[in-house]
Formats: sequence, C-alpha cells, structure tokens
Amino acid sequence: MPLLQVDKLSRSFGATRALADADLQTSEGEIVALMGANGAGKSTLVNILSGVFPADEGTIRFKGAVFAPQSPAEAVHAGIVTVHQSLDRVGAPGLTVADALLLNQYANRSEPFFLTRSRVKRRAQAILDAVGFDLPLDHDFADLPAADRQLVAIARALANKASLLILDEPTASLSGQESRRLYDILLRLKAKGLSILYISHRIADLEALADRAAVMRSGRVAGVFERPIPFDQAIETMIGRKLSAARPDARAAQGVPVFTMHDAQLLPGAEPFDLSVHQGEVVAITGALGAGKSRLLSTIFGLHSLTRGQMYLESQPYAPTSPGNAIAAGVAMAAEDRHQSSLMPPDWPGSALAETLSLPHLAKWYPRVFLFGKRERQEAESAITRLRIKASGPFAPISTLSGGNQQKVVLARWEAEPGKLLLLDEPFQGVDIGARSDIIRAIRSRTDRAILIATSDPEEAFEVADRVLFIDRHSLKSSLVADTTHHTLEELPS
Amino acid sequence: AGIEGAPSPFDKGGVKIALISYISAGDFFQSYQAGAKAQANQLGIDLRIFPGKQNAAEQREQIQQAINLGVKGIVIDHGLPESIGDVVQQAVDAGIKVVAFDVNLNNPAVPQVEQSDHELARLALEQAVKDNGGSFKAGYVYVAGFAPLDRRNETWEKFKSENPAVVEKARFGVVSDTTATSTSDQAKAAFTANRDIKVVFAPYDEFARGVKLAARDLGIADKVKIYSADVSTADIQEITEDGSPWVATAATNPAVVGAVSIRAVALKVAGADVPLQIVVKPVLLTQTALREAGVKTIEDLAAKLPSFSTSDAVTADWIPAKLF
Amino acid sequence: MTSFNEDTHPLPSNISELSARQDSLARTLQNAAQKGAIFILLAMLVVGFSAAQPAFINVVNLMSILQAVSVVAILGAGVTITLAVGGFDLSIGAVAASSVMAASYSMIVWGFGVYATLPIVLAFGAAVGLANAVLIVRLRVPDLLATLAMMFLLTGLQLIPTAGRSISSGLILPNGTTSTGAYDPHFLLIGRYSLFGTIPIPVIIMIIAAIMLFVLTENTRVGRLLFATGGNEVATRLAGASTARLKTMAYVISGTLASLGGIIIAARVGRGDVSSGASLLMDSVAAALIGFAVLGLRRPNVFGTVVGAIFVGILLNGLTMLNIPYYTQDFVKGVVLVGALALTYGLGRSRP
Amino acid sequence: MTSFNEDTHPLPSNISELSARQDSLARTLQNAAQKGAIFILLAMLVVGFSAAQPAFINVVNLMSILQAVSVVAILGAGVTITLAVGGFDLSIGAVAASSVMAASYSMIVWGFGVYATLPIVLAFGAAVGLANAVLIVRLRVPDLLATLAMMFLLTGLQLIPTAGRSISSGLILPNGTTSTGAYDPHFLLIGRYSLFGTIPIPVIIMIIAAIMLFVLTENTRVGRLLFATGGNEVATRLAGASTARLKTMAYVISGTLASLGGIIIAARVGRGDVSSGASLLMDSVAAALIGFAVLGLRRPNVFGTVVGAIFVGILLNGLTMLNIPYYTQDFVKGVVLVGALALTYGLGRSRP
Ligand SMILES: Nc1ncnc2c1ncn2[C@@H]1O[C@H](COP(=O)(O)OP(=O)(O)OP(=O)(O)O)[C@@H](O)[C@H]1O
Ligand SMILES: Nc1ncnc2c1ncn2[C@@H]1O[C@H](COP(=O)(O)OP(=O)(O)OP(=O)(O)O)[C@@H](O)[C@H]1O
Ligand SMILES: [Mg+2]
Ligand SMILES: [Mg+2]
Repeated sequence: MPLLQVDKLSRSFGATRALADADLQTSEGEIVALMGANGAGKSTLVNILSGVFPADEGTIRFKGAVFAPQSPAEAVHAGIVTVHQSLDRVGAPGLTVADALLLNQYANRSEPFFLTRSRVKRRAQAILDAVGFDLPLDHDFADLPAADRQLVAIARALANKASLLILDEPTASLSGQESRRLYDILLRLKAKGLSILYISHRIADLEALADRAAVMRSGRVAGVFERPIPFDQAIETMIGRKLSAARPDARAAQGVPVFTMHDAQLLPGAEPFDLSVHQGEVVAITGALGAGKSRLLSTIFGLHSLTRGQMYLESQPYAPTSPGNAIAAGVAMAAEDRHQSSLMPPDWPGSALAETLSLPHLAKWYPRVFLFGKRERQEAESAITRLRIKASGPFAPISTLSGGNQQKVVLARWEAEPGKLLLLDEPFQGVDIGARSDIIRAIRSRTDRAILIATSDPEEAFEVADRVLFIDRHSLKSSLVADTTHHTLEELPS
Repeated sequence: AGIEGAPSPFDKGGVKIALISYISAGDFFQSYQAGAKAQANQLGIDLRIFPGKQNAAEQREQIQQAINLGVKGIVIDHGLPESIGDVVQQAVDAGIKVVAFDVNLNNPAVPQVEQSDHELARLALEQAVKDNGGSFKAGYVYVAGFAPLDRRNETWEKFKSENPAVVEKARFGVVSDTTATSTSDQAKAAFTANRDIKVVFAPYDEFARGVKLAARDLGIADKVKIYSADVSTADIQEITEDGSPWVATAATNPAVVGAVSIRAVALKVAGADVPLQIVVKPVLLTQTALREAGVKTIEDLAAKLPSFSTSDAVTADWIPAKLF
Repeated sequence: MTSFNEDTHPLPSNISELSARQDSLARTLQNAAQKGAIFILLAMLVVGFSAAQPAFINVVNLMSILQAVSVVAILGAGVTITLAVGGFDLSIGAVAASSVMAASYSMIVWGFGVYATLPIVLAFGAAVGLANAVLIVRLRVPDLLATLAMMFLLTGLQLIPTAGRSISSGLILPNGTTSTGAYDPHFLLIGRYSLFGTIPIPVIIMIIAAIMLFVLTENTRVGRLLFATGGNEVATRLAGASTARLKTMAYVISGTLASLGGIIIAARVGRGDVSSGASLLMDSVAAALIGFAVLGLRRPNVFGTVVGAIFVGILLNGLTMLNIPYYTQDFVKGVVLVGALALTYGLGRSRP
Repeated sequence: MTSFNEDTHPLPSNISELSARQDSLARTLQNAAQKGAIFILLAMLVVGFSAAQPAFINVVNLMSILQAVSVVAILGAGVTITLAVGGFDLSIGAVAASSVMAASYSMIVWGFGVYATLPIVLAFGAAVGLANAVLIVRLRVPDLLATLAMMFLLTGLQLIPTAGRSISSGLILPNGTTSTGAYDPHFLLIGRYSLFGTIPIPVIIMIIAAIMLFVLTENTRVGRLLFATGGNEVATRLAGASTARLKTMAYVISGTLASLGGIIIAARVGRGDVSSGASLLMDSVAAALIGFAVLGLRRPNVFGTVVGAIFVGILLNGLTMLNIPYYTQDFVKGVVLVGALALTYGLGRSRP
C-alpha cells in the first residue's frame, strides 16, 4: 500500500488550471522527485498536501485514509511536514534564529509552556546538530541571508516527526557543500522508512537522491520514470522539447574592460584583489555560503563602500553611494531573494507583473511624469513572450505567478533597458532547466554590456559564464576559463 | 516679601498655596488662573498651579501631591465631588485650608465659591423672553457630561416647564477640537430642517459662535437671535459686529472669580471667618448695551462696567483693593 | 503600512482561497457588491434621509455637508499619503490646531494680512512635516513614535506664545503689551465666502487638493514610487529610487495639507482657538481608513478618503436633521462603520 | 506591525551596512548608551527634580507617580500585546471609559456590589476584545479600521443608557425613575486603599499585570507565537499555529486590560464620568511606543511599555512640582520624547 495516493487532483485559480487531474504515489522509504517546468503545478500540489488550501476536485489518501487537511496544522499533525518554496514563509522578524527553529514545536505544543533562554538555545542547537548546520542562534531571523533561511527551514522540518517530508526546492540558494550534507541526511531518513517528495530544478540533486521521478506538465503528471532515471527523456517530457546545449559559444572578450576593480578590499582583513569584466562577457562568481558573493555585487551596486581600492567604469573612477547612483551610471543589479529585493506585497499598487518590470525604468519610460501610455504593457508583453513567462496577462498580480516565473520577471526587469554592467545575484533560483537556457540566450544576445553573476551552484556557473571566478573569505581567488569540458564539483578548490 | 500689617503668615510672605484645576485649557480657565495669580502676587503667595486635563483621577493625585508639598491652602477649581471628597478631607485633616470653586464638596470645612451657572442661564433666558415674548420655537445647544453645562441645562429644563409656549425644536451640540465649527455644521442641519427656529439658547460661548456662523452661512442672521453664557474679547467682537444675531450673553469675569477664590483661601489661612457660600454675581451683556458703550475687549468691559471687574466678596482691609 | 495589506491577506494570494469555483455571474455580482458596498450604503442613507426630511436633499444642505467635511477630507488626504509610503502621521491634528494659532498670531500679533499669513502658515506646516521626516528618515525613529512625539510637542508649543490663551484682537501678550492687529477680512473669506453664492471656498479647496493628490498618487511616476516605498522599501531603494526623499516628500505634503486645513478652520472661526487636534486626528484617520473599503481597494487611496469623509459627513448631518441626540450619533456612526466594513471586507471571504 | 520592523531593517543585513568595522570598545559603549538612553535620561530627571524640589524624591510622591501611571501602563500593556501580533487596538481608551460607565451602572442602577461588578466589567472588556477579533480575524477588516469603528461605537454606546449624563447616586434615568444604588465602598478601596499605608492598590494591580504579561510575552511558547504572528503571519500559520486564535487572544487580553484600567479609574473617581478616558488612548500608545526604545529593543515589549509610562509620569510630576504651566509641560514632554528617541534610534546608525 502506498503511503500517499493522489488521484485526479485539480485546482484552478480563476482561468488558470494550476492542477488538472494530477496523480501521484509515494511509498515508505522512497524519495520521489517531482519535476516540472515553472508553473507546471508543483507548488500547488505541495500546498494542497500541506493544508495551505484545499483542492477543487480529486482525492488524497494518506496512510490508507482519505485526507483533506483544512489547515497547515492539520497536515503537520497527520505527519506531513513541508519545506515551502518561498523563503519569506519561514520565520518572522523580531524572533531569533533559535525561535525560528523551534516554531513548529511552539505551535504543536511539544515545547513546555514556560521557556527559558537557555532551554530554547539548547533545543535549537540540538536541532542544528542533528543536521550538522551552523547558524547564529541569537541573531534576529530577519538578518539572515537567504541561504541561511533555507537552512533554518530544512533543519526545522527535519526535526519534526513526519512520515512524509515534502521539500519544495530546498537547495535553490544553497551551495554544493550544504546540498551534499542535505543529501546525506535525506538518504539516512529514507533508510529509516521516511517517504520524501523532493522538488528541484537541479539535476545534480535528483541524480543523487531520486528513486523515482514524476514529471509534471500543465498541471498533470505526464510521466513517471524509475531509477536509473533517464534525465534527457524526463526533461523532454517536462518542457516538451529537446534541451539544446545551454552553453553558448564562447566569445573572445572584446576591447577594453567595462568594469575594473583595483586592489579592492571588501571587508577589513580580507585580502585585496583585482577584477575586470569586458564588454559582452559573462563572468560568474561562485563560492561557499557567506564567502562574499553578495557583498561583492552589492558593493559594486553602491550599497557598501570598499574598505580599500578603487573601481572604474569604462575607465572613469566609479564610487557609487547609493543604488540610484549606480543605476544612473549604467550599473543594474537583480538582488538575491526576490521577495525582499524586488516584489511588492499582494494587492499593493505596483504588484502587477508589468509594474514590477517598470519600477526602475519609470523615469525613462514615462518622461512626462504622468503614467499615461502603453509602454509598460508593451514591455511586459514582450518579456512574457521572450522569456516564456507563464502568466494570465501583463497585469497579472506577481503573487499569482509560480516561483520560477516570478524570478523570470525580476530578470526581465533588468534586461529591459540597456546598461554597462549587469549584476545578477543568484539569478536562476527556482528557474527550470528549459527557461534557464532561454534566459541565458536572451542575456547573451546583447553584446553591449558586461554581466557579473553570483551563484552558489558551480555547475550553473560553468553553464552560463565565459569565465568563472572563485571567491573565498571575501576575496577573489582563482579564475577558471569555462570551456566545453564538464567541470565537476570536485575540481573546485573548497 | 510680606504685607505690612497683615495677619500671620502673610506678614512674612511666601505662603504656599496650591491651585488645582480640573481643566486648564480654554480662555475661561486661563483667565481664572490669571486672576488667581494676580491676587496671589499681591498677597505674596507662592502659588502652585497644577494643570488639569479633565482627568478626575489625576486631580486626586494632585491633591495628594499638594499635601506632600506642605502647602498651607488649596483652591480646587472644578472637579467631581465623588472623586476628590475623601482626599480633600485628608487635606483638611492635615490642617490645610481648602476652598472650592464650582464644585460642591458638601464639606463644612470647605467654603464654595460659585459663579452660579443657574443664575447665568436664568439671566440669558429672561432676556430671551423680554426680546421675543413668552412663546417661540427654539433651538438648544447642549452636550451632557460637562458640569457647568449640566447645571445650565437644569435651568433650561425648568424654564421650559414654566413656559410651555416655548418649544424646543432641535437639540444639538458637539464638544471637540473645533467646537465652534462642528457646532455650526450641526446648526446648519438643524436650521435647514426647522426653518421656524427663531431663538437659539447656546449656554456656552463656543456654541453661540458656531450657531452664529451657521446663521450667517445660511443668510438667516436677521431671522434668529442667539442667547448665550460666558464672554471673551473675541465674543464681544462677534456680538457687536454688524448684523450679528448673537444678542446677549450672561457672564461673570473669570479673573475676578479667580481672585475671590484666592482671597477666600488666604482669609482662611489667616484665621478669619469665611462664609460657606460665596457667590460671584453674573451680569447680562446685551448687544445694544455693548455697542452703546463702545466696548471692544474684556479690558474695556472691566473699565466701563465696574461690577464686572471687581467683587467685594470676601475681602479684608489688609488686602489691596485694586487687582490689576 | 504594509501590515494593512498583510492583514487582509492571511496568506499571499497565490496560495489563498479564490472564488473561481463559483459561477461567474454570482461572482461578478458579489464583486460589485463588495466594491460598491459603501456607495450602496451611501445611496440608502441619502434616500432615507431625504424621505424623512426633504430639506436634506437641497443644494444648500449638500453644500454645508461638503463644507463640514472639507477639513477632515484634506487632513485625511495627508494621512493617506503617509500611509502610502508605509508611514503614519499622528501629528496632523496638532499641526492643524497649531496652524490656527499661527494664522491668528500672524494677523493679530504681527499685524500681517492674508498674503503674508498664508505662506507663513503653509511653510509652518511644511516645516513640521520636514521635522517629522528628519526624525523618521535620518534618525530612523518609527513613524508612529516620531509623529506622536511631534504631536505632543506641537500641542504644547502652540500655547506658549500666548501663555495658553486663545488669540483674538486685543490679546494681551505675556509681556503685557496689547496686540492691535485683527483678522484680515480677506482671510475670513476663505472660510466664509461662497462662489456663485453656492459653493463655499473650503469645498473648492478640498476639491482641488483632492484632485491634485489623486492624480499625484494614482497617475504619476512619483505616486507609483510613493506606494512602492510603502510596499517594499528595500525593493524601491534597489530599483534606484531615493526612499528617503520620497518619505520626506510624503510627510511634507501631509504637514502642508494639515496647515491648509488649519487655515480653513481659522478662517471659519475667526480666532486662534486652543485645542489639541485629537478629534481632528481621529476623524481624518477614520476617513483615510474607510477609504480602504471604498471601491474594495483595501489600500490607502485619496479618492476613498474623500468619499469616506463625505460618508461620515452625510451620516452626521442627516442624523442631526432628524434631531437624533448627539450621543446616539457616535453610536450610529460606529454601527454604520462596522457594517460597511464587514460588508466590504467580509464578502467573498467566507473562509476564515 | 511588520512595518516597525521593516523600518529598523532598511535592508536585509546581507546587503546592509555591517558595523564590524568599528572597533569593539567604541561599539560596546555606543550600544550601552543606546540601550540605556532612556534610563540615563530617567536618572537625570530624577536627580534634577530632587535637587530642585526635595519633596519630589519622598516615597509618598514616588508612589503617587506610580499610582498616576498605573492605568496608562496597564492599557499600554494591552496595546503592546496587539502590536506584538501585528495589530493595533485603538479602542482601548473607549473600552476603559465605557468600563467606568459600566461599573457605575452596575452599582448605581442595578445596585450590585463589588463582587458582581468586577466580573461584569471584565467580561464586558473581554467581549469588546472578542468583537474586535471577530471583525479582524473573521471579516478581515484591517486592525486599525476595526478598532477605530469600535472606538466610535463605544464612545456613543456608553452614553445611551443615561442619555449622555454622568452616573452618580440619585441619577434620574431616561425613563424617569431615580436610581437608588451607590458605589460599593469596597469597590472604592480598589482605587483608594494603600497596602501598609504606602503602596496603593492600583500600583499593585499594575505590577501584577505587568509581570504576568511580561512573562507571557517573553517567556512562554504562546508569547513567541504572538510575536511570530506579528512578524510573519503566513510563516506562523504554515508552522502549524492558529494565528486566528492567537490574534483573538491578543485582542481579548487587550480589551480585558482596558476594562481593568477602567475599574481602577472608576474606583478612583467614584462615579461614572462621561469625560474620563479622553486622553487615555494617546497616552497608552505613547507608553507602548516609547517602550520600543527602552533597552534598544525596537519592538513592542511589556517591560518597555511600563518604563515608558513611568518615564512620562516622572516627567509630568516633576514639572508640576516645579510649577511649570500646563502648556509648557506638553511641550517639554514632546521635546524630551524626541530627544530620547533620537538618542535611541539615531545612535549607531550614522548612514541614512
Ligand atoms: N570579516 C567579516 N566581517 C563581517 N561579516 C563577515 C565577515 N566575514 C564574513 N562575514 C559574514 O559573511 C556574510 C557574507 O555574506 P555574503 O552575502 O556577502 O556572502 P555570499 O557568498 O553571498 O553568501 P550567500 O551564498 O549566502 O549569498 C555576511 O553576512 C557577514 O555576516
Ligand atoms: N494564487 C494564484 N492565483 C492565480 N494563479 C496562480 C496562483 N497560484 C498559482 N497560480 C498559477 O498556477 C500555476 C502553477 O503554479 P505553481 O506555483 O504550482 O507552479 P510550480 O510548478 O511550483 O512552478 P515553479 O517551478 O516556478 O515553482 C502557475 O501558472 C501559476 O501562475
Ligand atoms: Mg513552485
Ligand atoms: Mg549571496
């Protein structure tokens, strides 16, 4: 008897059928990978299973009984524990990391009513120890970088007594090291009989973990593949076409560097380094969590100042004091964690797809102050077709888009206007394999600027970039020129 | 600096007296305080003024605070008898002399100074009858819960029962940050709904000001007459303005009442006898009289109408006669 | 404040209950009912009051309703703007109250006329807004706290020049001199004159201010950025906008509008009257918040604020016409508010 | 409210300025100054006032300060709890005021004694809290709007049973009968008795309430969930907590505390006075907001609220002792507030 049996599950949002008669099974001691392009309905399925909202039609049987959770609490109580896709659903500002780790325990009353600081710390530390993560327990949760939030969500979920564990893109902002630790833990749990539903766009994850892969397409489960999983075939089922080689032709760097850093020091004590990026070049920076990727990019974007050294943009000294400054100089950045850095809350003015796109370009697109005219709509429509964004229209509320499609909108925003240097911090979080190659092609089709990408996934780095730089302790270390050779994780210094 | 020939302790000066108000904001109370301060200065009194915020509980604290400060006398300016009765008794027990203004503490040791709200309302209403006869349709402005207004209301109710031909067609009123304008908004609605209102009794000058504004806005200033209580410089200007429907107000001079209150407590401290009830008589100010006398400000009024600026209530030969 | 939005979205809408299952006619109707709840109620009120008291519906009375709400609507628009940038201006009531004092002081003590007084008072309001902005933007004091402190400060400050007395001609200053100025008759016209004998100047000011602010917030670049600041300040900064400047702008506009409200009050009353502005604050906040419900937008919006102010104005005027005692009026106001809100927010959200 | 938090987090820290560069001693000192700003100011005030007026520092006076702030502190604690869940209770002032009326009505009109009156009034407060919660949680009306409507409703409602008049012995009811009850002397003791002749009962109630709420919010599971709800409601729900229940709880606590405050006022005042509680709301909100600054926590916290209330109490008491006129007091209160806030928030945040 399967642990979980999903039959003809459907769910619509307005005119969108997010789930259309989806079927799925998982058994004890099995890891099932759920694959699917952005907007295929994966998160919708997860949300129904975890009691966030109900299905319109269809049945779920869990442990043999009909199961229709009315609230997240009910699902957790029944033994279904979920790590949700978006990181803004993990903890709350004002709470410490330790509290965030124990939030489930508070909610299900397995912690005593009265708490002492030392007990909270001890219990939180135990949760971390069990998974081997290291996090600052006393810090405010809101101060955590995206990756650490993801670690909190994972550690917390693993600390629950569960029979079914659902992970919706848990490695989206993790680096190789943490990912591998997660694999170890999941395999151990699986051996203990836990059933795991695992969603990811990273083939490496699935290769390491999946016993079976269910591929979703347009709200249905379009195919199930047993181990050894034929990924090429699975991907074809997923995106409906063969994946063309994502790596574009390498091009020689052209002319003078667009951007240079000289003798630059990001933080006191860090080793100074030099960097130059040429026109038409895509440079990726990779490194462990907290190695300084985001710091480097945001320093270039004017959020911090260098403790030492100079920056030059097209040979002119460049020392931005604010993002506004940087943008005016022709530098744009898509920051990591789209919810915090790019999106408006639901129902708020500016929360539509087109408005998300236009926010930095208002002055350019509407030089006459008033927002009359169709520019926004046109730009949105063109982005939707160019990047195959799945949305109900140019003014669809951004919160109704699937995670990967939201990310595409964020990229489209900075892609819409020319510039000199484009900074992308973890740009492919949650973007499916097919879309990633679309985006890379779109980005590279413009040769008028230089692109600097920060990513914690080395494979991704080699896939998109002409040149890959390695960063460690806030200092750039080595430079590897990408070529067609397939680099494996082991080749990188760690 | 003491006063020569004054009884102890005023011969040495520096007598500590507390003035504890229920409400401090507004012209009436400021003027009352000013009068009290002026009188206190002349008597060499170290007057401690405790601010009132319409907070009865806080007034209790303040009386206790005054006891802590070791004052010789306390003047209580308005308040709720229930909430301060027992602390006042504590003060009396501690040998402190207490005088109350417009709050009936029902305590034989505490004389009460009254400006007599009943009297104020009666004077204004009598003038209304004199001007309009005993039969008219009236508008009435009232908000319950403010002690002086409640007392004036009692007179209005009595007046209505004595004059059955007077019909109250509309009753309205607001007390807020913008009492006058809010009242005028309501008055406009009331006038529009009741075109036959000829007389408005607005026993608080802010109310009268609002009603006048409404009458002006609606262009019916020549058809209604407003009778009110209280007076200030601004009021005098409004009353005497050309075509003003505000024809009379009854008032006491709050500064005088303040001075009388201080004198009463000073006399008690000096050991003299003070009557249990000290009434400061209000005067009726009509539009015609004010215009004829050419009165523009309260100071003019005081100069031209001595009965308004002085009171011979509770005084003694060692107390200087002239106040200002 | 973002929290308003979050409150109305127990879960972000991509995971929230949507009513797609219901057939579309019922849904459209419900939608209309929800968006129009306030208007339907308004219509019912107007019809009811007119039936009970025909004088209610005549132009003069309707104008006096508009006149009565003009100050609250103008102040409410200021609150709306600060709500849009994710802030909250608790000082507007006090700014309006002290503007009344400032206008009176300018004319009566300094003897200025209307043309000097107006800029002085408006500059005063703008300056207070700027001070709020400095506290909030530079010193990072939370909005509510900064403007509350400013409220206390102004409540006291306005009384100091005259030692707590109200200002009218012949005022004796604390230093003993008697002031000789008077209200400029032209200034009084601002509060008392009616265009074509029907439309009072305050109503015209309200309409102009409302249109300007409506266009600013809904149809301009700056408006979009103002809302963006309130929606996600970080994202707005990262998009290159100066949120510090936008917030400052919002508070300066709010302060200036409050002093404009104060000017109208001064011109109606004709003297500098002492008050804390507390009830003005509450009424304007109410208007701005009711505005959320108008059109079912669930966010601050200038149009809604003005409608909200008018809604309350109609209610109070009608009740007064029916000679309902004042204490029942507050109650009715509360009941109608609760009803309107429940209708707007409750509809189409059957699930807890 | 989340917005407070966002204010204090202009950028998520991984892209925000880190203070690591500053050397640690200077940082520690600055930190201490920031956390202790309010306490340092408090100490300065106490020393200054005692020097100018020795009577200030005696026990009786200190107790009367505590007594004076007890109601504001209790109401402020209620505001704090609703702030913790991301809401805001604007109705507390009105709840306290109508509780005064309810207590008086119960004793004077119904003739009940203290033991019947207390539960009635507390239940009334809890019921109002529940009504607020229903509006907010079930009907999804934004917090500010729901509690504002409730405020208007109560302000009117409390006047209806007595047609707007204060309730004291011998009250004539609208139906013409004269009520014969009186305040139960035992009830009055709640406001007027002092334990061991020094510690007034209201102070004891305040201390007990503060400790209970402090422990609840800071040292229990439920407290964490309350703050979690305020910080991120979605996340809290997804963690399996019932945010609806948590919010309801917060509003019921807030309503009950407000009625407790009302009981103390009634017992101090000894009659049902219509005007009581006018400025309670603003003062309690001020206390709760100043509480953010205490200890430099920058979030609602019960301890801070109580300290905030006492801070203002000491300031006002001292100024009164120094015979400062009332209008200057408001001004000074504002100035000191602005100063304290600028100190707490401004320090260590040099970059705009
Ligand atoms: N010398 C230092 N001083 C202060 N903070 C430091 C230092 N070294 C490391 N850190 C910490 O390391 C983190 C580096 O963050 P950053 O976001 O730049 O790294 P990252 O490589 O982008 O990490 P991620 O992979 O999570 O995006 C900072 O948040 C900071 O707290
Ligand atoms: N609240 C909503 N309102 C309208 N449409 C929605 C809503 N939530 C999801 N959708 C739509 O449902 C579809 C499925 O979304 P879902 O989030 O399940 O995709 P996904 O497979 O998880 O994609 P991704 O890989 O990008 O996370 C998408 O087209 C999305 O736009
Ligand atoms: Mg998804
Ligand atoms: Mg990073």
